[in-house]
Amino acid sequence: MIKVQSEDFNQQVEYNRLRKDPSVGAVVTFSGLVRDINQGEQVSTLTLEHYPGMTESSLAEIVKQAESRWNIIDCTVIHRIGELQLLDQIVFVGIASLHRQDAFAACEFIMDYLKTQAPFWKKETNAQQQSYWVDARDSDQEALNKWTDK
Amino acid sequence: MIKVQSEDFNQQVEYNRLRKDPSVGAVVTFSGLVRDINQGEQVSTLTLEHYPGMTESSLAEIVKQAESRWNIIDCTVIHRIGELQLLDQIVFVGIASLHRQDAFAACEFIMDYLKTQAPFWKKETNAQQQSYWVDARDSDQEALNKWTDK
Amino acid sequence: MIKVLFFAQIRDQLATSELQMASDENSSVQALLSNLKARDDKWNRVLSNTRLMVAVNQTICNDNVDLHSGDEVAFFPPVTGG
Amino acid sequence: MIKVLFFAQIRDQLATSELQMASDENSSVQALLSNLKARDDKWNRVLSNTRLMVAVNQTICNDNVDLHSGDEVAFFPPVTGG
Repeated sequence: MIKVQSEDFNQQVEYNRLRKDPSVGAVVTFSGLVRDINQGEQVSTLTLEHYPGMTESSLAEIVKQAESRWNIIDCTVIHRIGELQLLDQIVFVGIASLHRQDAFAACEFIMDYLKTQAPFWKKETNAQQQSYWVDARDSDQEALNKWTDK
Repeated sequence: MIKVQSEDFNQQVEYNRLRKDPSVGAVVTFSGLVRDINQGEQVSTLTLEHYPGMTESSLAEIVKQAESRWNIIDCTVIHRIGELQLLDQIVFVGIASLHRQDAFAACEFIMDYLKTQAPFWKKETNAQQQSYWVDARDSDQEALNKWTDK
Repeated sequence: MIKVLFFAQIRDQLATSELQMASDENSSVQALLSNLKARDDKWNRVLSNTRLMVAVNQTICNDNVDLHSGDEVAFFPPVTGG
Repeated sequence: MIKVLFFAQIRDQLATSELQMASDENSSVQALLSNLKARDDKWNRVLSNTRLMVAVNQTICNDNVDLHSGDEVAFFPPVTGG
């Protein structure tokens, strides 16, 4: 299931949905949250812009790639858009699988690709009410290497 | 926080506790569940035996190692003991960190070490009410290699 | 016609979110980019960013992709979601 | 005295969960194991399992560790929690 939405999501509801199938032995979840300090600035709000249409299709393509590489029973990706506050949930990726190795790898793979391939852009507002676009992190680009070396 | 208990745990409560600190940007959780089929047998109940005292100290040592290798803001490990039913939660590992790489690595590391170093033993009862001890999986032993090669 | 979209900093810097270009003079992403850069110094500078990303019909690609009438081309900076 | 504990299959197969051994004749895990195996065929067979794990004072170790009075030694099969 892939959702791009401005509303918040309930991590418990998503977790419970992923553990329903009796063959599931492992559930790994990732949640990304709005931090107080980013790239040295005190963050007050975060606004997420996206490319409607492409956002959904790029996430679907990333999930399809993960499903072709690992044995996944169920997968959920939720990404929020619009204005978020400190401590808010930004993104959720949850994987249900037979064994933990598949769940860990697929969850991290989806996050690494989402961070570099899905068309979302973050604009932060700091404590002085200045707004600026967040810079891409080189470490996110480097994180892809572990999936292509294999 | 490390807990060894017979009662169930609430994944939502644990998740919410991990995301409280405003510096947390990433939360990764692992949940292990009682599967319907294990090593080819239809499972009806699962009983977890442990070595009281050593269980807690071995989990504390594993968490300490993870904390020395990665930047972790908060960490929770809960392992259940006693008789469990199909779909029940067995184990929870949750990591809160600034960035996702630390959270993913620490969570998987703790599970890999827990699976091979913490004194828990599973006894399954199948649909015919036969009880047998679960065999250790070679893949769990092999999973340790990725942490020692580095 | 080709629909051209700009996102995030690129849109802010160009003060343009969308425009239409004739398809015959813009038969590849490279040709389209050259025509856009030729508009003025600002467009030339903004679209010369070496980290500029391009998507054709909502799929990330490089700039030697051919374009056809009805295609949607988007220019944007490195993505920062998640 | 040394406190000796057995868990899971090992305990089931020996029908013993705990016993005390004199510390002077059992000055290492190896010596203790030899004395236990000498009890009878069943003990010899069960404790000869190559995958047998040992913990001294609740820390996993190998069988050349020295033992002292008051130590707690545990024998168990490979763990299967999680």
